[in-house]
Amino acid sequence: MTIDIIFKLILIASIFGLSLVTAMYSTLAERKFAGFFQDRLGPDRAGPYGLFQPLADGLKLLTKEEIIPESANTFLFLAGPSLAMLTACMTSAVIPWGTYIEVDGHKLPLQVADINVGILFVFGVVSLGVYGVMIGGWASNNKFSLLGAIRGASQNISYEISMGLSIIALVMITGSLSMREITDQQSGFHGMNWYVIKQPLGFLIFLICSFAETNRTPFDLPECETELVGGYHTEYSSMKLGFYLFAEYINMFISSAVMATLYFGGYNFPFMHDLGLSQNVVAMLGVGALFIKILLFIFFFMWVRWTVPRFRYDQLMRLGWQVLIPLAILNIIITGGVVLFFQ
Amino acid sequence: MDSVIKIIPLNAYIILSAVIFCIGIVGVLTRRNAIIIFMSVELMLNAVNLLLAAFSSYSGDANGQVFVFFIMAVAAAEVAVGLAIIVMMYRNTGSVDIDLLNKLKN
Amino acid sequence: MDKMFYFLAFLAILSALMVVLVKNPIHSILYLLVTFTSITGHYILFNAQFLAAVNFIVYMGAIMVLFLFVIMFLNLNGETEPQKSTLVKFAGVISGGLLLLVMVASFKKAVTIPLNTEVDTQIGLIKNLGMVLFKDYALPFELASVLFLVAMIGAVMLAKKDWK
Amino acid sequence: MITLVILALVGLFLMIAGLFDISRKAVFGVAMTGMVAALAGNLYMWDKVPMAYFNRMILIDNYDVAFITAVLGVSMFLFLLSENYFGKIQNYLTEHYALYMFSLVGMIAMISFNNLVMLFIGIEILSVSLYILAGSEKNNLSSNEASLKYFLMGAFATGILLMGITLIYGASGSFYLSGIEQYFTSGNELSPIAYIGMFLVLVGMSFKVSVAPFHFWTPDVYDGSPTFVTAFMSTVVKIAGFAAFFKLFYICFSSVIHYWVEVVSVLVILTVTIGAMTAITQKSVKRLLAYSSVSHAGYMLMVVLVGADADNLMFYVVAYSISSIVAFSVLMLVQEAAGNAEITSFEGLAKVNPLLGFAMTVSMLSLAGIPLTAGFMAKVYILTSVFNAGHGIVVLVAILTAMVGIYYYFKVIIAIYFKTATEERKLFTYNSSSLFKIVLFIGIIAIIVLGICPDIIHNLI
Repeated sequence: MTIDIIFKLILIASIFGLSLVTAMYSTLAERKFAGFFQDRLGPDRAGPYGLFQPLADGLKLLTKEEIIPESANTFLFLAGPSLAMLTACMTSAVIPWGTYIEVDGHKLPLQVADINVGILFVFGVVSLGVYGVMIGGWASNNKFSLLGAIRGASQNISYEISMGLSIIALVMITGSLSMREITDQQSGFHGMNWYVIKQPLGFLIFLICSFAETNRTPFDLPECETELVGGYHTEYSSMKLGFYLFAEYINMFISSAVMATLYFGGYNFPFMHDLGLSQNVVAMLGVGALFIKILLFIFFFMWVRWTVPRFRYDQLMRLGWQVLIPLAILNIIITGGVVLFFQ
Repeated sequence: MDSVIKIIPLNAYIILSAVIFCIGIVGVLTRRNAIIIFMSVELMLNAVNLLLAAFSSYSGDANGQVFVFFIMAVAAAEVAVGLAIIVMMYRNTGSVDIDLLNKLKN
Repeated sequence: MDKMFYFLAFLAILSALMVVLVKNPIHSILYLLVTFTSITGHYILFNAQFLAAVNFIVYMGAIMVLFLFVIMFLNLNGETEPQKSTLVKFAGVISGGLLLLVMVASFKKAVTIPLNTEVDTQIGLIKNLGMVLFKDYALPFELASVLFLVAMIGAVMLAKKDWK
Repeated sequence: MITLVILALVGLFLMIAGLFDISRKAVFGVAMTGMVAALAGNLYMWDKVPMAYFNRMILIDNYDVAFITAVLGVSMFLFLLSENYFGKIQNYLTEHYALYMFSLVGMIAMISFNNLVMLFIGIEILSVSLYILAGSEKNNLSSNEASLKYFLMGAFATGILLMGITLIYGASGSFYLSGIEQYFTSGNELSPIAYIGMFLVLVGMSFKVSVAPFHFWTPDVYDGSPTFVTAFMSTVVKIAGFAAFFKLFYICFSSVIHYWVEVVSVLVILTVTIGAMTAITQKSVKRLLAYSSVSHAGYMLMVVLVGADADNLMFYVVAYSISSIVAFSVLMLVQEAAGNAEITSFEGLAKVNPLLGFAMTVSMLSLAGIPLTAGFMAKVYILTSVFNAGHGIVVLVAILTAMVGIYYYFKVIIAIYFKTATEERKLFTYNSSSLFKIVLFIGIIAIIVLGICPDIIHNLI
């Protein structure tokens, strides 16, 4: 019993650490890629290849002066970024990071909580993510912030619907809401029976919606610099701003993990059970495979950011309501028909 | 993990929901802001939900929890319409005070 | 476990009171959010996982966001809300209190289901609820879709600006 | 069951039809055809063995068929008399029709429910449609107010009703009517939560059907809504509301009638008195009809009080609805011509337009309960059964208030026949098609025929 608890604690700590480190180095990667796409070098002063740049940035954010606007609602002003950070970190609890490792005959799953309604939990936390933006934007008492917050809210509400609908189509195939069970179902055909093959349309919709939910370009209207001077975080400075920026990168990391788990086989990798390796090695390799998938997704996020221009607000709404939702419903109907046909 | 239904008597839940329900009623009766009144109604509905879930769990009958599901669906529909009505009224009067309309008419 | 119950119950009642008492609508919403969170906690205590998740998604993720959205959209400030006369407030509190008194007094001895019976704690799981919902309650489920259609018509009809 | 499906599909069809450019007549035709088809599907169930559908979610016997027929028939009657209302809708025409269809779906679910979930969902579909319809005149402040008040009160009432349902479920362990009935008739000592639940259900339902003292939203809502919606709410919706109310109390709680009979009789006395007393001072015919509908709700509640004789309720709602709709349809025309609903607008109507004047007079006589009209027989039936059940005081109060009622109904009649119209008012044209005139005439005939030989409808169930 105790070994389970100790292991869970270690797991939680390491997941938390890993997401922070990934998020930190995502900032560097983003700037490096930006440099690459724009044919320039990117940060290269702090350490070799600019490797210490995230540390320097963190230090800068920590030591800058705390500014709280006089007309702002102090408590809510502080609650905004904290909520954003909290919701960003909560999802990682239900993601299965690997199969399980065996210590002294104990089976220790590499997942913090395998709850029965894992997908619903992820969905719920994602829908809570908007509070950080809204409360922060409102509490700043600045019209640009408020506009950004309102944009964020309407964007998140709109895209949540098609996200939920695309998940429903997936759940119709899996027959389960547990993340682990869904991952295990994808281990067939030498670990390559991925749901992206059965749900290409669903995956596409989910992908677009994750861009919108994480407020990444081309959906970064809540914080677009050119019209809203930074949107909901216009009034924020120092580490509070850091929290918002950080939460965005953690969100990106987590949604990559969710996509990899739901549609790309999670910790399954090709021929994982055919190599004749011991359980612990397979588990570790699985974790590695999952991380490679996640990093590829993160790269995709950045690739899109530096390639595609930002939507106009009406285009964003039209895409959400008039394209994605009908497509998602069509996807459900087709999936239902196919499931019935093969029953 | 021992379930709560073996330790806490059902009466505790009945009284808890009754208290929340009555707070909701008092909110409806004493406030003038339409949105707050509406939120008090949501409070009442949540008290009902909690009580239904409690009854359902204590008696091992799933019907109660399904009813909660329906109440949530209805609440969502009501919120959509209710907020639309409030927005419509705000457009015309610039306020969400429920007593203001009487004054405007006279 | 009983400590958990008392903590969540206390939190629920306290924040429910604050919803009604505070002036600023935004604060009301946040307190309502706390109430919903603690009620979700109660659902988890019942092992009603599906309800907990749906409460999370529907109430906290959709309904309260809509409330917050509308309040921000209309930019309502608490200071401008006119107050009801003290008499009306007093009457409201008295009537609510009386109802509470009657309810609590009669509930005190209302043990309907004996404690510690061996009940099925698995009923709140999604498989079980799905069976009941889609077998027994298929008709109300379909009618709920009619309700949503009505709500959709209403939201578009009322909240959208008229065209000429 | 087929009725429910047809109406829902017609509603959907109308919404999709809104995408295309379709003439008003065609839309009206589709809606009427849908209602006729639904009515036919409903009448097909008459006198069959009671059938349960969808795991006993709804159960249809003669009671349900009769009330569904009443709801559909009365709403068709109302639709036929309201071409001007639909002609004036600028935006969202098909959506309006769809809302009426969906609200009929809700009413049918309410009437034929066999499980409290169906009752709840039915009430909600109906109420949500009505909140929207009440506010459908978006630029009219009164309409906004009606919508908002109706919505807040409706949601509040829903909360109370739900608490009642929950407590009854807690006591009896079932949402099915049969399960609840079993619990109440078992003879065991009832749990206190069952009583509280029963009273909360009573309060919630009273809110929904506007029984005093829970009627305070009614005048503002009925006055502020578009007149057609008021007519719809005070007739069709009331039929459905009382059908559900009676069914619930008759099946579930009649075995413990001694616990609530006094409460309900107090409600009845309050309702008829308050309805009549406040109607006296009204100057607007619309408001007068709103208060009169409160007072008539008192009579309908008497049937619940007696706890038997559903055919009395049936006869009363039909008589009241036909009379009321005739009055409302005349009111709509007068309101359109004169621009307001004041009693003075009716002065000299008999000379300017004899048919409208006569129709209004007959309907007022029927609402007041003057012999040879349907309203009289309806009151006689109900008061006799209440008297036989031993509620002498209720009968006494009802007769006294009916006399008061005669005063304010006659105010309108006097205005029509014994006052002369101003020169300006003589020139008013009341736009009505020949279809309208025929249907109105049928309505007048129906009121009188039902008053002379009531057995056409009475004793059916």
